Amino acid sequence: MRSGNFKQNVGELIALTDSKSVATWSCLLMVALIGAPMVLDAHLLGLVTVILFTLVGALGLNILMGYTGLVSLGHVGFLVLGAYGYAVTVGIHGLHPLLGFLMAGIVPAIAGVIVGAPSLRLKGIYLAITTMAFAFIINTAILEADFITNGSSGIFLPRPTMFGISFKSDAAFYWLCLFFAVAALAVTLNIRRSRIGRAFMAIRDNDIAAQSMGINLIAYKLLAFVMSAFMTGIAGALFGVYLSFVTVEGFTFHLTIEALAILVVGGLGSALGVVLGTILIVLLPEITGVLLSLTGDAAQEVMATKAFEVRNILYGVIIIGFLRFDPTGLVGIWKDVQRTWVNWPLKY
Amino acid sequence: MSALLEITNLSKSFGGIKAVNDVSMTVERGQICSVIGPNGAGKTTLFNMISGVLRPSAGKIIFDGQDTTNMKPWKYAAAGVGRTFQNLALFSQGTVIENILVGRHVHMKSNALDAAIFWGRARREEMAARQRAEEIVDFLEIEEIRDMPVGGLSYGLQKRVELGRALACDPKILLLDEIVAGMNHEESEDIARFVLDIREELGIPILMVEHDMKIVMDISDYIHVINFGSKIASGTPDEIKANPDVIKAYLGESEGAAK
Amino acid sequence: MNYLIQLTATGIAIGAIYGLIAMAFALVYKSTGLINFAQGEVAMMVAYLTWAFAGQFGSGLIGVAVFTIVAGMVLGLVIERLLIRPMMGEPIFSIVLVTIGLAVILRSLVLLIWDASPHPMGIEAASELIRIGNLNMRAGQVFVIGLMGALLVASWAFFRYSRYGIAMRAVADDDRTALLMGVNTARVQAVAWAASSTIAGMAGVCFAALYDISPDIYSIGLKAFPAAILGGLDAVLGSAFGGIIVGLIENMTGGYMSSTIKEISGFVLIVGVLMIRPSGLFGQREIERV
Amino acid sequence: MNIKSLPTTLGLVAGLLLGTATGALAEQQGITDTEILIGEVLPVSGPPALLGFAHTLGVKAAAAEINAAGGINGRMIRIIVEDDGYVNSRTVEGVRKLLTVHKVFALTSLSGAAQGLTVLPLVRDSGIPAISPIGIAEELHTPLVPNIFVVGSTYDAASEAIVRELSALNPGKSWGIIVQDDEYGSLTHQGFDRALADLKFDVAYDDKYTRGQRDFSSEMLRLQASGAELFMMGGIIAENVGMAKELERLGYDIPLGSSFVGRVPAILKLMGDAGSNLYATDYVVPEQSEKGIAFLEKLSGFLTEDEMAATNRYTFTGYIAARAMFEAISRCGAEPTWDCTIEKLEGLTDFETGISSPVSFSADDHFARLELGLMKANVDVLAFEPVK
Repeated sequence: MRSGNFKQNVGELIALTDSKSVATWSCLLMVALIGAPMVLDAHLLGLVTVILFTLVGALGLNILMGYTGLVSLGHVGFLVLGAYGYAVTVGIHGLHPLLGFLMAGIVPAIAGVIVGAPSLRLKGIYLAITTMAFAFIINTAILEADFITNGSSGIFLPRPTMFGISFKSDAAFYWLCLFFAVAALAVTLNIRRSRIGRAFMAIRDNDIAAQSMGINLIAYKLLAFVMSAFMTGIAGALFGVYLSFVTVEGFTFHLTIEALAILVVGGLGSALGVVLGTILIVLLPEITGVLLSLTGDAAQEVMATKAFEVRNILYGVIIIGFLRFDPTGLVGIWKDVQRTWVNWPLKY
Repeated sequence: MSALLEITNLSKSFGGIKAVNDVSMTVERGQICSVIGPNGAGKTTLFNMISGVLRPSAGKIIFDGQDTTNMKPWKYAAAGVGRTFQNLALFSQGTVIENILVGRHVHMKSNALDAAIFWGRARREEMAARQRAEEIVDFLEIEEIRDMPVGGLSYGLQKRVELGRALACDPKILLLDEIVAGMNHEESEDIARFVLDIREELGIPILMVEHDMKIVMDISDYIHVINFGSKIASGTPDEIKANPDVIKAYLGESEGAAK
Repeated sequence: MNYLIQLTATGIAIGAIYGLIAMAFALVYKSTGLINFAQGEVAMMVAYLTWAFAGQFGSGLIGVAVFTIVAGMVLGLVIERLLIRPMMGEPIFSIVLVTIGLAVILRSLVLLIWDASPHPMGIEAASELIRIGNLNMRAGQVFVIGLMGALLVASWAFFRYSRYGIAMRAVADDDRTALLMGVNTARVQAVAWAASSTIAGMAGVCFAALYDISPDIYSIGLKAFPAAILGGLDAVLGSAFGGIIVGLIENMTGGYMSSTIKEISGFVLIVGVLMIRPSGLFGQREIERV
Repeated sequence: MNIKSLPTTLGLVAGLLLGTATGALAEQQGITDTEILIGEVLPVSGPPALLGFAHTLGVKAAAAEINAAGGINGRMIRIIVEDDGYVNSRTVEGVRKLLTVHKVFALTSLSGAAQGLTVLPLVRDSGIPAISPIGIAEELHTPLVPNIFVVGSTYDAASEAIVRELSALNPGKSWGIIVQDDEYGSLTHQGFDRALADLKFDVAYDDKYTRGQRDFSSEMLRLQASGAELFMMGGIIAENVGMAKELERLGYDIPLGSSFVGRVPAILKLMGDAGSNLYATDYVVPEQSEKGIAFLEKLSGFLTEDEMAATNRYTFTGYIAARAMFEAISRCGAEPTWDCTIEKLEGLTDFETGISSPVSFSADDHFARLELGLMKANVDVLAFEPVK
């Protein structure tokens, strides 16, 4: 067993980690991530970029579903609003990208209040359906409001230039996404260890008791919706910039399912889990591609025309598999491995 | 100085059934006061009204000089009402320390933005809260389990954490709803000791609902008896023991059966 | 006037299909307290199986009908046994997520086994034109309205008189007590799933017979959602009426307002209904409230 | 995080980046001594596979034809298809992969219109010669993109043409129109509006439906009630089928116009008799024309029976695009480069493929507009035939 669990002051108790090695490895990982564009080819760099902005959105959903326990099946609605918030500001009106990112957060956040309002009355499945309805309604609203949104024509989004730095190259855009991902992760972890995060957890685990501890359920549920929508909106803007062209069609209901898969696979309510889940789900097509290339010709023939279907079936199987056999998700597995490692060779 | 808690003609009905009917009582500062009565007598409903979980159908609650009858449910904690629940109501996925820290919620001010940055005010406040939580951990002798998720703890320990969570609110009164129910003898003794300590060391008055007559009689200063939603007696433990109405209502059936 | 009658007739016809799926939703909800997010996909799967069967053995109406019922029952039982029963005791939310996973799998399976193009269902009788007074209806439209009427009566009788129906009501009210009273809750749930999938499957086959079979017909599940909510998720009969109402409202908005509003009218409606009456029009069970 | 080391690291990283500079793609990528690699991104799975797969067959046949004749200056053509399922983000991934992992020499499809727009910056910045026969969005050719070529016709032109042609056949008749609530729908409406401005016919019915809608009972009832005598169906496949069948139920038999997008045999099979009054305009010849029959005869030499069953108009358009691209590459001689291929494409004038009007590009116009012809459904043979 490792020891050294002595604290000098209260400050250490509330630090994100008390382990030297975790801190060291995090720093090393950070350096590696910053340097990644030097090493990775364009395809891999693209994949990591996708992981990074997906992470921002998944962390956003996690605040709502993982921390606060409010089910949303309409998160793609916040994603598309974020993308449009940015696209209308920057792509149509040519305003500063920073303002664009701000709008990408604020517009969904306002929608979050509107969608969150039912959560004051509805719970569980009913709330899930209301949020789903929202996602459908918002698509129609964007298409109909063509005087604001260009309707079905979509909006072109050049890669931004901010503070004299152009994010046009893949590497620069990658760093932009890295910045947002790290910021989102930091915010998530900070929220989790603050009174706000504990209030969310309290509402999730026992709302009556939470109320008796002085937590205003209405305010905090709405706050969870707002924060979640804000972060998801930022992810939507990054997604839009990545695609360089924003249309409603680009945001299918399938994205909601992918986000759910990320949370389930990673382990609901854990930031580390969201990171692991995002990596696995984004890389899933690559992984299946590699796995199937190892199999025989017959399988490869199927892959040639049915790759997408095979991949989707895997999504489903993985979601069900984790729910059924390991509800703690990848983060649970990770912790088991860690425990084994730390305690080795003693079993307990 | 007026009584800490003053309840007048409080009633609550659920669709025609009167769960609490015209109950009046007071709790003095520094007192350990118990509410007893058979199952379904309306004790928990009474508690829920005092702590804002339920809204009374009629009557008035004056707490610490303030009319709290129709206050928003989440404002009771700040007003100084701390409570535990009959069935475990912990935040099961949080750790012990996190549960206790939730109790500090009303004494903290940092908003979402402070929390997201976690620097300056949020950090200072968090450290202060943590300090207070650690004191409570020490007081309740649960240092060992501080960082464990509460979901996996024994029933007795979970109850103790719940007590800690209520204490963290710095309550002016502590409502304990059947806190020793389901505990073994040893655990009950521990809790009784803590309850006395809370009054003696922290000076917090206590109002409790309890079935365990031994504990009630041992530690209470004053007892109210409720049956079918109405108060039928009140007095010191000795007075209650001798009250014929109480014996009839409360113990009557079992005595009758014994005869 | 004829215009209104036409709108009403076709609205009821499409509403009957929504209503059937909504009944399927309600059956599962009533017995297990969860929403089967794969309901539309189950309907689609049964439709595809039936289409494959008809392609192989001919599209005789009785054969198709029998096969639809068998396929629906088997699919329901398999899903219940393989995916739902092992999850018993887990949080409802986890089981709902399982059905979402199932939805993804079924959708992809259809594309994997068959192809992505629309095909004629091959049940000629469904497209026969029937003239009733001033209006032309497809035989399939008339049939589905009749089918729903028949199922309404049947399920009313089932819940009123059948041992399983009464047991199901007991399980819905309080599964633990029902268990103590000697009700085999697992079997009741299996029956509910089988019945639900069969009814959904019938709806899927009717829809495919009227509008061709294609891999996007699962979306009738999404349309039936509002219907089930509107009627009250725990009210099997109410859900069926919810379907008719949604069908009518769609057609009225489509006929008098605009087509784009038509497609979301159901969702707009339920957001409104849930705000005012969270248990739906016919629902009884008190919905968890804060 | 060690704060002190951060600026150093960033500086290092920035320095390295400048050193490696962008535009790292080698110009001769995709060419070996024996092979030329051609990439395509388009949907070969999911519902839109109906068009994507048919397109690949056209390109495959064009390649097989060239390869059978000895290849392009001795090099065999090999085609790599990336499936995007018509999902924008996957189109981006697909093109990225074709450019950097497979390192193809040229692209013969940029998927649909919205997908093409999504990958436009990526393709433009890479400089690879690309031709887009499916996605024909204005932004792909105007303003001119140096390395992107577009062949075919626009949705608005197609809808304008059909409205003009049907109005000419049925003078003085009023129109009804319904379009999908997306870019395709709004372009269809634009074309309709242009014809309207010129011909000034009556518009009795005008509506928009939501993508994916299946039941058109209220819409078609409104159309009938409006008394429209000609109808522009702005749907694709399932929607147009739904409308036609609904009109059949209502007993409202009027000429139906549709654009080339859903003009595939499958639609006639689904419509049955309801499709007997269906017209379309297209820039490739109908299957039931002399040239069409001859072309299908030629295809059967390169494709299997199953593949032949999957052919449709997108096989024709894919073939045209691929032939134009291959021609330009072969005109570059033994050492083709991207710049040369683009130059030769710009020099392509009156290039005949036999299944459409001739293809012509120029240095200041990368859009080869092909002539649209009117055709009518023949439900007995499940194919379209020219209208004289």
